[in-house]
Amino acid sequence: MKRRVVIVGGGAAGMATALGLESRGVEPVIVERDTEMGGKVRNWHKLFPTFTPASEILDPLRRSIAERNIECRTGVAVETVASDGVTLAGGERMAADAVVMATGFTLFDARRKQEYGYGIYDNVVTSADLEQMMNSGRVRLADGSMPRRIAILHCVGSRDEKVCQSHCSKVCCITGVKQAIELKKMFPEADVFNFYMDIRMFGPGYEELYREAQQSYNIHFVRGRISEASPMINGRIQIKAEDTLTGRPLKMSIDMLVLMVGMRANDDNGLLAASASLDVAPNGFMQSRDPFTGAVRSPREGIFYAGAVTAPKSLADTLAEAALAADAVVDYLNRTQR
Amino acid sequence: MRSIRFGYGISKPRAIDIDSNDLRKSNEILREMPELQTCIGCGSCTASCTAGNLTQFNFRRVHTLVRRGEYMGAYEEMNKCMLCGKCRLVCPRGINTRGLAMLIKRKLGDF
Amino acid sequence: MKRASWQEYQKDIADDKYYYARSCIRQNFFPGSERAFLDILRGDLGRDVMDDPIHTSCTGIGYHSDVVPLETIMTVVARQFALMGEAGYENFISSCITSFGIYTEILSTWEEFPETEERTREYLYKATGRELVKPRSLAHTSDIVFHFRDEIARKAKRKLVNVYTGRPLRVVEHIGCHYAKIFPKSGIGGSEFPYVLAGMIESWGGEVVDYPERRHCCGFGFRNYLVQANRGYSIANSQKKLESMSPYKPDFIVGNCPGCSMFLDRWQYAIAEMEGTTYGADGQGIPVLTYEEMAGLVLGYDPWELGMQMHQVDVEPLLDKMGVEYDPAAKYLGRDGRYIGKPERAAVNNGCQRAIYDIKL
Amino acid sequence: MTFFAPFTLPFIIGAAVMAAVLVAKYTLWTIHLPAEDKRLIRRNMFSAKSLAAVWEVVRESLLHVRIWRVNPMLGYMHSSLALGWFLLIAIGWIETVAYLGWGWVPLQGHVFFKYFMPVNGIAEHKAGFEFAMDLMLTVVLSGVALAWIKRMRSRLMGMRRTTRHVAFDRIALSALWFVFPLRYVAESITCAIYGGGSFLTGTTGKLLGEHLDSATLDALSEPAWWLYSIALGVFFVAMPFSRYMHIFTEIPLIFLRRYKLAPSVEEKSYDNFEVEACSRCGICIDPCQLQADLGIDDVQSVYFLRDRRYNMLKLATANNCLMCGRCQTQCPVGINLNTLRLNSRAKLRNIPNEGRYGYLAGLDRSTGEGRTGYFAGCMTTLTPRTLAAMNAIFEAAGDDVWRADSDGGVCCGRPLMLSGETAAARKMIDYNTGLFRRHGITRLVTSCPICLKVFREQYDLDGIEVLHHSEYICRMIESGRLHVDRSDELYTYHDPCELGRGCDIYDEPRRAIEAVGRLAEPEHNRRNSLCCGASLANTVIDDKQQRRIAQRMAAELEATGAGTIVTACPLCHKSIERVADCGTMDLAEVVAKNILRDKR
Repeated sequence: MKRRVVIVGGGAAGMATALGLESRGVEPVIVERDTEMGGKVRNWHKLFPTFTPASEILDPLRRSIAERNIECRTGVAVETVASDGVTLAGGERMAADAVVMATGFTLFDARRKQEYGYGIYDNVVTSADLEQMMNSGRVRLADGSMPRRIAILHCVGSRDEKVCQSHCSKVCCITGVKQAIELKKMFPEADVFNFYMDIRMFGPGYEELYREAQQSYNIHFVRGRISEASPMINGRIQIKAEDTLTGRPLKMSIDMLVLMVGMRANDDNGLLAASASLDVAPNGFMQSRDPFTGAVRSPREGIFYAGAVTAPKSLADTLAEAALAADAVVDYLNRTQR
Repeated sequence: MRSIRFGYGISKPRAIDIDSNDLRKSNEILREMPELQTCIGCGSCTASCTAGNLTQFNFRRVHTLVRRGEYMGAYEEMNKCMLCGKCRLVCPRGINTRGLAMLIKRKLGDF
Repeated sequence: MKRASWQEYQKDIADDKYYYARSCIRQNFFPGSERAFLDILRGDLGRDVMDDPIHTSCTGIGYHSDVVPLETIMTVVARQFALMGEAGYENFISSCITSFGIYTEILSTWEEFPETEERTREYLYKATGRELVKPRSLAHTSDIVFHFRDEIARKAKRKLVNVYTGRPLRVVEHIGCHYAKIFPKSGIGGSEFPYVLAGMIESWGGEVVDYPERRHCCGFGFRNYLVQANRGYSIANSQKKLESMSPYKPDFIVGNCPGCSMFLDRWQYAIAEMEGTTYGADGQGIPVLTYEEMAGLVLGYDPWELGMQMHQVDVEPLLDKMGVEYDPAAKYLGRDGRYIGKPERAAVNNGCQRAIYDIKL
Repeated sequence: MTFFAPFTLPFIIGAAVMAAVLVAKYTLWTIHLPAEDKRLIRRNMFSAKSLAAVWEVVRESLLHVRIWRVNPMLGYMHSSLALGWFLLIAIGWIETVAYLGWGWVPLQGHVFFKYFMPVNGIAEHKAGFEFAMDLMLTVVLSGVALAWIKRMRSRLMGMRRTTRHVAFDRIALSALWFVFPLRYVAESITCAIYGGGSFLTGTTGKLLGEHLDSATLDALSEPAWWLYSIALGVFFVAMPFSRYMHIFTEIPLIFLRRYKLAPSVEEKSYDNFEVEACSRCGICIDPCQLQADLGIDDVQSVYFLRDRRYNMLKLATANNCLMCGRCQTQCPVGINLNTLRLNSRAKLRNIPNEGRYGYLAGLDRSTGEGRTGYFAGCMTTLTPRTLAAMNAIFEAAGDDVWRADSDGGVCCGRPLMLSGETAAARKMIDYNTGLFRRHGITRLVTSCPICLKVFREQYDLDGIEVLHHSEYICRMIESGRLHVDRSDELYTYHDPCELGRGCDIYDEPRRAIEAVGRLAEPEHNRRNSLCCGASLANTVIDDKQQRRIAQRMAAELEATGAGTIVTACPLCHKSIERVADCGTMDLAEVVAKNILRDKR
């Protein structure tokens, strides 16, 4: 009989893991809380650093899941996990030979940094909002006009003790650069300013994109964190920061403020971890067995991790990890069969 | 030494000379408040500063210079601080900035 | 520190028949040095040097202080070259680093922008009726001494060695900025590791001191010195160098630039008066020599003939160390043997309280 | 009768030393009182205030009513010792008078009456006196027993922590513990020899008499009285230098307080009365969140006062306090703990530097025009939702508003004050006062309770009504100028320290919330509400510690089941928002959200 593995979460990590397992003769079942498969990438427009449309990655994944008749339970949340299955909301028990947690992350709620005015002033948007606006094909200010000056603020909800998020979300630096270029392409007349604390361009092609943003798109980079945003009489937003490289306070009026919201640990991590006695890292993400060879294994046999459930990751890293997780699961199943 | 009126003095070097700077006070400050080393220089404190909004006072610059052993004028600058505490509310590293302002004044002042 | 990299920056130096252009500053502050150069080349080395009484200042100081326009200085320089041509020479040598820099810069400008050369010829002809002749080779006089360093060493009466200890004298060499910092290829050894003075020192038995601020400017800086209120910046740069070299306990400083030699010497006086600090042994200043004076001492010239009584920092302790015989009483006698008076006592020569010479590295 | 025996010497010397020290201390303190304080005393001394003070002395120094209220067990302990001992002395004195008439009897005659007159002739009252004395001794001994228990096992007394003491305290404490047991032993032996005594000493005496022969009893009698006298003497000598100084000091303190003397931002002689009136009972330790949440246990008011009294106060101790005022509300002696701490900081830190804040000269960044002034406060610029809500409220109420600091104002001065930089704070106070006056406002509204407190206490703003925005909003709603819609939403309210305990504003915010929704109270509220931990008064604890305090406090608020935590202070707002899972709103936001526009 085919062995059955429950994958919690139907985002990129969950789907890629399922495909990996299916191709090796294991029967995966995906449980997705949302009514639709695809996870966070669904709302993304284009991907860094290549500007590949997100659908180009997601559609083949979804198509393969459908073609291979992989069972997907959507619209239902998982309440407890164990190495021999999961319990769904409502009490239904799904038995399995192993469980993969691919529950991803929660986006930081920018309203918690109210000094940036998200949800208070028009035209303060998050990076996720901007992707959706680009998806809808219309990026405009609230009054329908085009922005002339845009500020992009990095590290919103990352590396910030004041919102209890001390970790680096890793992908926002490059997202900030990507979105700056996209905005500049849409509004060639506009000035785009990126406000950063550190620019961390760790991935392949990232540094190059950063350089391109500076050189080919004339995007301004200001080293300083915006401390507050306030409304102006003409409807624009005034922001304050220190231009730390000149050591002087900086004030400017802008039409649009884009907040690079960070990745928080999934809100459900605590409950799920408690149900299976798993460890949660101090930043709330799930703790792997070890960060080197055990990145996709939980400390408990039979429970595996894939993707951003363990730490902020780019889509590329997530997909790579999904393949690794499938490998680890098959390896585990073979071992326990004997 | 005779007193000759040269009409000029020897300009002090602009470079921060760690070798010749006396880091004793700086070390004392860091010992009392080790979290100051976690500053990543994002400038949030300076940007939100109530006093900095009204004058040239730059908190980040002052405490960075003090850490390097550049005490000249730091006490006077620090005295521009109103201790209102906004900076402590915005510091992403959770540094006790108000305590630091008082500590610098205490260490570099005359009391 | 021995470095081979100086050999990458070599230049052709003519062997004989030089047209000599003098330095404004040196004629005032180190007149003995230029005299010694001529004596050494003509007397000791038997070379032909033309010392033309009708050449002028290159106006470099005016140029760097923004009072002499480029066209003017080009014309003045063209006249010098024309005089050389008229005298039948083609190897131009300059006693001044500033001038050397100017000549190098202008020759290069004419190369890059031929129209400026053409215009200069025209101005020169209109103003003086002379014809510009470009020199075949251009060198600084320290290059010439460097060129003959081994020949001088062979004729040396004494070496750069401490006669009491038998150890080589420790010498700080200071190269003028305009020697090779503007056109690295114009100097021996280039701008980073100029070898022109170091070569002489090594050939004559001394030891070159390599210290952190070796490449730093002496602080002269033209406008920085010429405006009195800015001199604090000028002196601060000299002080930076002196503070940096002092722990190495140099026996003397040698310079190839008129301004540097003067300022490194005179600022020691000013610093001692202002702050009570000196940088040499026993609370004294560090003697500052020109390369001609250094060569002269090696060749056995009388220090007072070399004009070393014109120095601010007394050179007697150095002369003693080198075993130079001299008549202390003759220091302030004029050429006619009459007493010409003596400077007031200065802190830099009396032994100061605050000496950083003894700092342990 | 001479009423003298050698064993009374320790007692006599001790009592004399104590009396001398007490007189010297009180005299010096009184002489050094500032002229203003002396004037207050002269004016109020012969008024009903003195009578009220007498009554308070009885209630507090003898009965300890306030401690009873906080903790009945502790209350009994204190009043059994105080009242019991007082009555022992009083009844003992009456007894002496009853037997010997009004003639002069030296002090030791009263105290050791039993020794000097073990048997006497007036039998009709004897049993009554003996009974009364034994009863009081029993009461006192029960108090001593409780004190022992408290020292060993403070939790049994309902206290998590008890105070750690200095050497003088330990000497006095040990002596005090022995005084009454020794008296009990000495009197019992005397009873055994001569008879008499009541249910306690009499019974014990009988028992002793049955088991020991008279020679042994005779041999024991003298040493027992010696020991009793020594214990008393030691206690008396140590007393003025120990915490027991509070026994007497509370009395002048009650009088002075009735005469309207109070500590101020500068240290003064009056503070001595408050400092030495502290009994170091340790009641202030438990309410302290630094202790409860962070385990910091050497900075609480009791230790602060102790260190200050013995001149060993360190700045780090003085600074490590949230000044939330929770201890002050529970202090049985009613000591102005916050003010004393503040003026200690001022003494340790204040350096009048004339050159400071020169940049304030001529500054005016205010905008708008109106009789109502709005001073948002520095922190409020970091809670722009509050600002937006206040704008909506002012507009809906139809008030024209002059905004003092919309483009960045000058700090109110309270933070400097809290750090002991009184002279520097004075510059801000003068600046802002001038600004308010210049713009002719008649009402000043602020969104920051920290500013509110200093406006009310340190600013001279006659003719300008100073309101916190909660008061303003409440008034607007109740006067019908602001129409709001009431929903079913459940809110809970956090009392900011500076607003509640600081300015005594508890009801207005609640009335405002109840006008727009339902209110659930957390476990600690009003005078007992918890501090958010971010208090500007504390410059010692670090971010993680602040967070821990906030977490504990937010957990209590979340436990109410309310969907939104409401507060009325930008600082509290920030620190709750940081840790709470449910929404956090300022009072103004909650009201602004529910404004009915069309009804205007």
